Amino acid sequence: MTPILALNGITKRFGAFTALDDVGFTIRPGEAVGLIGPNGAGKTTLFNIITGFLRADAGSVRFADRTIDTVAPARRVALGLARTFQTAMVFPGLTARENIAMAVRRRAGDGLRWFGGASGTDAASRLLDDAGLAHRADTLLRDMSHGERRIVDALMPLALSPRVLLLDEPTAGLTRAEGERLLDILRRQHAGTALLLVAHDVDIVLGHCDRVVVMELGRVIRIGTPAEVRDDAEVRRAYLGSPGGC
Amino acid sequence: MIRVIAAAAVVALFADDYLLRFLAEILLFGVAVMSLDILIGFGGLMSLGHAALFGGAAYAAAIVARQWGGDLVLMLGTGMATGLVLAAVMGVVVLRSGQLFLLIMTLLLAQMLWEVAFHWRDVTGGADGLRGLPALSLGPWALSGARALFLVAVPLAVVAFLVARSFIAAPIGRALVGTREEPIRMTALGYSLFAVRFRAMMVAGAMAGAAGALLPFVNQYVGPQSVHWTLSATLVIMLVIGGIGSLWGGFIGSAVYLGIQTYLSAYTDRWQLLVGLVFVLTVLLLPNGVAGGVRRWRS
Amino acid sequence: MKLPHQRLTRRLALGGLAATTLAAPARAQARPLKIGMITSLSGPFAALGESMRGGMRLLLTQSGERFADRPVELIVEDDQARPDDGVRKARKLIGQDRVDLLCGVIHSGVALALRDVVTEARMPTFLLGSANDLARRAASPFILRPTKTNWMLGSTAAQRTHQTHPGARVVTAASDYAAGREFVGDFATTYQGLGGRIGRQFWTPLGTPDFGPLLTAIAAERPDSVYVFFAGSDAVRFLRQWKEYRLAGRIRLMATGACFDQEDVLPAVGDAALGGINTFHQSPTAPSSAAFVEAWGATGKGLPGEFSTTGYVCGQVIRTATERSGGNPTDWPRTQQALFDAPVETAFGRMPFDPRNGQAILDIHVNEVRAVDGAMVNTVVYTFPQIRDPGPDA
Amino acid sequence: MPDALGYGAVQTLNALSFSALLLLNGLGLSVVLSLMNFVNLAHGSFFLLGSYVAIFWLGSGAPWWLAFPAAFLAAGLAGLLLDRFPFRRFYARPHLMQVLLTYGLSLIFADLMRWGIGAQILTPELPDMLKGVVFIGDMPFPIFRLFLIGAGTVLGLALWLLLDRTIWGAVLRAAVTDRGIVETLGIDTRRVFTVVLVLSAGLGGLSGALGAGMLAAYPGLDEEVLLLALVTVVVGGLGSFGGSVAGALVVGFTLTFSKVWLPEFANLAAFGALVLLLLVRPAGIVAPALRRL
Repeated sequence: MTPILALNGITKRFGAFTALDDVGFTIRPGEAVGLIGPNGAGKTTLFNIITGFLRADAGSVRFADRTIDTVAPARRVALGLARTFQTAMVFPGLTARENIAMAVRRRAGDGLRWFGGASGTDAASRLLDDAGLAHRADTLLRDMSHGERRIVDALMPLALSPRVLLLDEPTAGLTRAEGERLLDILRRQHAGTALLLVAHDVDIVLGHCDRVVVMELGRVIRIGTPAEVRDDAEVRRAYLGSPGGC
Repeated sequence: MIRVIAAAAVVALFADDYLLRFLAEILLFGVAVMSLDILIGFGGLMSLGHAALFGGAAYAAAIVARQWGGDLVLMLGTGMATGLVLAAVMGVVVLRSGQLFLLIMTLLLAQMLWEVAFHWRDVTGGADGLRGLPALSLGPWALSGARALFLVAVPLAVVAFLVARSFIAAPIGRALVGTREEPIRMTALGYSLFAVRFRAMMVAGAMAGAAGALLPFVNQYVGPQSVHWTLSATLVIMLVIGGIGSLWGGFIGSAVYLGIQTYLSAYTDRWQLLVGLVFVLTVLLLPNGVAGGVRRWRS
Repeated sequence: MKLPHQRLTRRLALGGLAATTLAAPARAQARPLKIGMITSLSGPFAALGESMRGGMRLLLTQSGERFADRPVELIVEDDQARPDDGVRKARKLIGQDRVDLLCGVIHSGVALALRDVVTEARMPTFLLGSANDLARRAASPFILRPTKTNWMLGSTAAQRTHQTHPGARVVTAASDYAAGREFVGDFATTYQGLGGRIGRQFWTPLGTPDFGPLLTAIAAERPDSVYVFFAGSDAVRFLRQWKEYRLAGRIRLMATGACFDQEDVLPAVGDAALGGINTFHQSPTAPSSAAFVEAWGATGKGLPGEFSTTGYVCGQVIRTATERSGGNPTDWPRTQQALFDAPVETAFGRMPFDPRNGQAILDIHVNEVRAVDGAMVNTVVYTFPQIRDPGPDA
Repeated sequence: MPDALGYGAVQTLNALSFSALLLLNGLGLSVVLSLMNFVNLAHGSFFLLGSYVAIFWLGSGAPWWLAFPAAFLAAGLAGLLLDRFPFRRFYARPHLMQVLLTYGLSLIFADLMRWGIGAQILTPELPDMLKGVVFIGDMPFPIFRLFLIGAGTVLGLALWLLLDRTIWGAVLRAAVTDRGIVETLGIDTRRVFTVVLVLSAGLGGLSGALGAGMLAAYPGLDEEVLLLALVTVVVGGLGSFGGSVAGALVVGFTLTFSKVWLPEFANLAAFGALVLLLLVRPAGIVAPALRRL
């Protein structure tokens, strides 16, 4: 099967510091790929390059068989490439339903309309319902708990029905149980969506992903199935330390 | 709404000419402040050049009126068109930058318009401005009296308010709030910040333009002060006192400001101190202005 | 003496004085004559506006707050030097305070904006802005103008230059707005009409912080004489920098009176103004203003400038109008006729009114700034008697 | 034109002296903006206060050169009081609220100064030392302006050394990037911010003292100066020292030479040029690195 997202030779320097060095891997449709590596490995920089918030110095990003290196971030979303951020980026002054409806309307092409078009609230309610947050639909995000905000944050790109979803630390700050539930929702909701998942909690990554990419100091050091990665000596040295550690 | 219309009718019947004209001016300024609220309150776009849209439309209306007469429909059309054009130019230039850059860019652009108005004597009358305007008219009726002006200003204010409210409640309005609260997330959701903000700018321009078009007829004069940045700052003061983010607060703000200026300055030279104090106290104690205070007190 | 220190305490004392005068119970008798004054008490002309109000107040105090035995009530409103605000204030005075007469205004834009408003309201008005148009196209049967027009100063400056330095090559420099264009335009037209040569014409934006570039350009031109119009802070900066760049003494400087205003500019620039020539309808050394200068000085404010004198003269004219109309100046055709019939004696000298446009006919003085006891004083060196604006003929 | 060289040189010096004034003025604003991310629209009030203090000082007969520290201290003290209340509460608020608060305060200060001092225009009595003139070719140039250029350069350098080359500057910059870490080192960041605000206000007062010789002092000057400072800082690019210098030079030269070459359209041309520049470089001449993401 042809990959939905293919990275080839991505390199990025900040001054003398090389953040990414010849990074390349692919993601197939519907596949869940985990991305792990210690702090400074370049995971977030890579996210920003894939989604267009940063421009790579070299290399190319191919999405659904076209090169998208010069496509603006907002346009990449329209192509089906959605993301979250390391910290929850929600609209604190809007209700949970409105937060998600913002994405729903964009998906439906109604986001900039004044008259006509769907309000997107039905679809948003359904998503919240699925996530077990129906009772909080009319609460302002600023009045919600951290965990609830994270869930709304992750639901927003989901509402875009993307073909690839990049999740940057979606479970940070959540309890293990909350994190598991969040990932359950994600996997259940988007049977067809490919995932690129960064998480500190290695068990979560290994438990939910089909393949895992391990990075260190801007380079990919190993790509394999969770089992392969778990058993890899180099990965252990670089990152895992002891099994389950972080 | 019925209460508003009833109140307006009572005022129109009993108030004297001076008061009616004063109220008409408050309403026109209120519409301008409301349009600024769309930018600042909902879009987070701090503009110090809003007077360019408001006053630019006033100039355009005055110039057209001297040529072809002061037909109300023609005036509103001219004003809105001018507001739209100026807002489009300003939008294209400033909306790529944010925060302080936006503040300075709007200021510089508006001051460029002021320079033009101030120096292009043949068309704008230069520093002396334009006077000797024909009366406002609607078909066969002359609308020159204070009562007629008031009766034009009230529906204009009501319609502007309804338009603004529908804009804010619509998806585009929500998107505008989104770009203020979390612009990066909006981009990540696939919204073009420019497209959202530009639409807000156009709506604000058309509204400010419609109000501005009638201003020369209230004062029977238009001069370069009406495009000067200090008027932009005054609009911001009115907005803050009235309440950022609460459309109708604009009318409160313009009433409070013009009221202080008009009724206190005969008694004390320190009226500007008072305006400053009211302004700062509003920022400190009522961050959402009088309108926000009223809302909080009600709930 | 550039420090306002001493003046500050005097000012406070004076403020107290004014307050007590205000608080004195108005002698109730006839219905008081209500006079509305619109002037700039904030914004760029604030100091001038305070002077104008001060001049008017002084006259009222001298008159025992009564004109022709009728008590006078003065309501002063601030226009911030903004036409729209001026219009609103005028409407308030007319519609709400129901004043009998209106007077004041410094900014010509405000004056022009008020023109249609007072005409429509048929409100007798003594309008003090000085744009030429006020005596020409914008003249109104309801407006009398007990002050100069810009033409009066510009054209006399040209005549004087021609008188004393025939054939001099004159460069002009002025603030680029209506007043500057009128002063310089009238100067140039008159001067060229007399056969004079006009060199480059420089224009600078209103509120120019740095005149260095302009002064360097003027120095490079090497003209015989420069004719300038600047006012307020622009005048202060221009004159100080004129001296700093060593142009004082090398190039003859001729200006409109406002550039050397006795109250507003001279105390701030000191000897940088020394030797400056200007044409003005006001001078503290003009014989006609001697009594006023003394009375003004007695209040502790030093020598009066244009606007304190204008405020005072405006009061004098209104007082005369009240007297000649038997205490009822609102009977406008009669009042107007009474003022047209005979000139009014004012601190500006004998002041006839031109019946064509209600414009005062004025003596225009040529002042030279001289040091008198260490202070800079506009000293009359020549007088053009009874200058009359061409009015509607222009 | 007999002496084109001298003419060009003097016009360049004119631009430089104006730039020096813009730099001093802009630095005060830029320090709080770049280090504390605080927009202070009351900065013009510090400038005017400094002007008044210097004018009174120079008129009092006390040693003239002390006028500048006096203006610095007076404005610094005002800054200290304002830091206590209400600025401190707004350091962490959005720019919009800071803009509104400080603009409102500037209205109050403007009227208070007008009340206390009056509306007349005041100018300082310059010491004889600074009254002279030098000739370049046969074009005169005032020594006071050379003094301005010198003062601008020296103060700019001193500030740069202080912020970029001392441990104190390092602490300051660290406090901006990560407040928490600096606090764990036992440094009270609140006090650090207070010091920065006092320094900024003092710089405003000092530039007012120096600027009074060129600009005079009167109500309304605060606003004019504030706008120039804002434009300088924004054109230069927020948050960098080099940016302020570049901004001051660009604005100073643009305003000066637009007057030389296009006197009738000076402001229009200058504003247009600045807008164009901001279009080409939307984050100013020296753009700092992205803060977010």
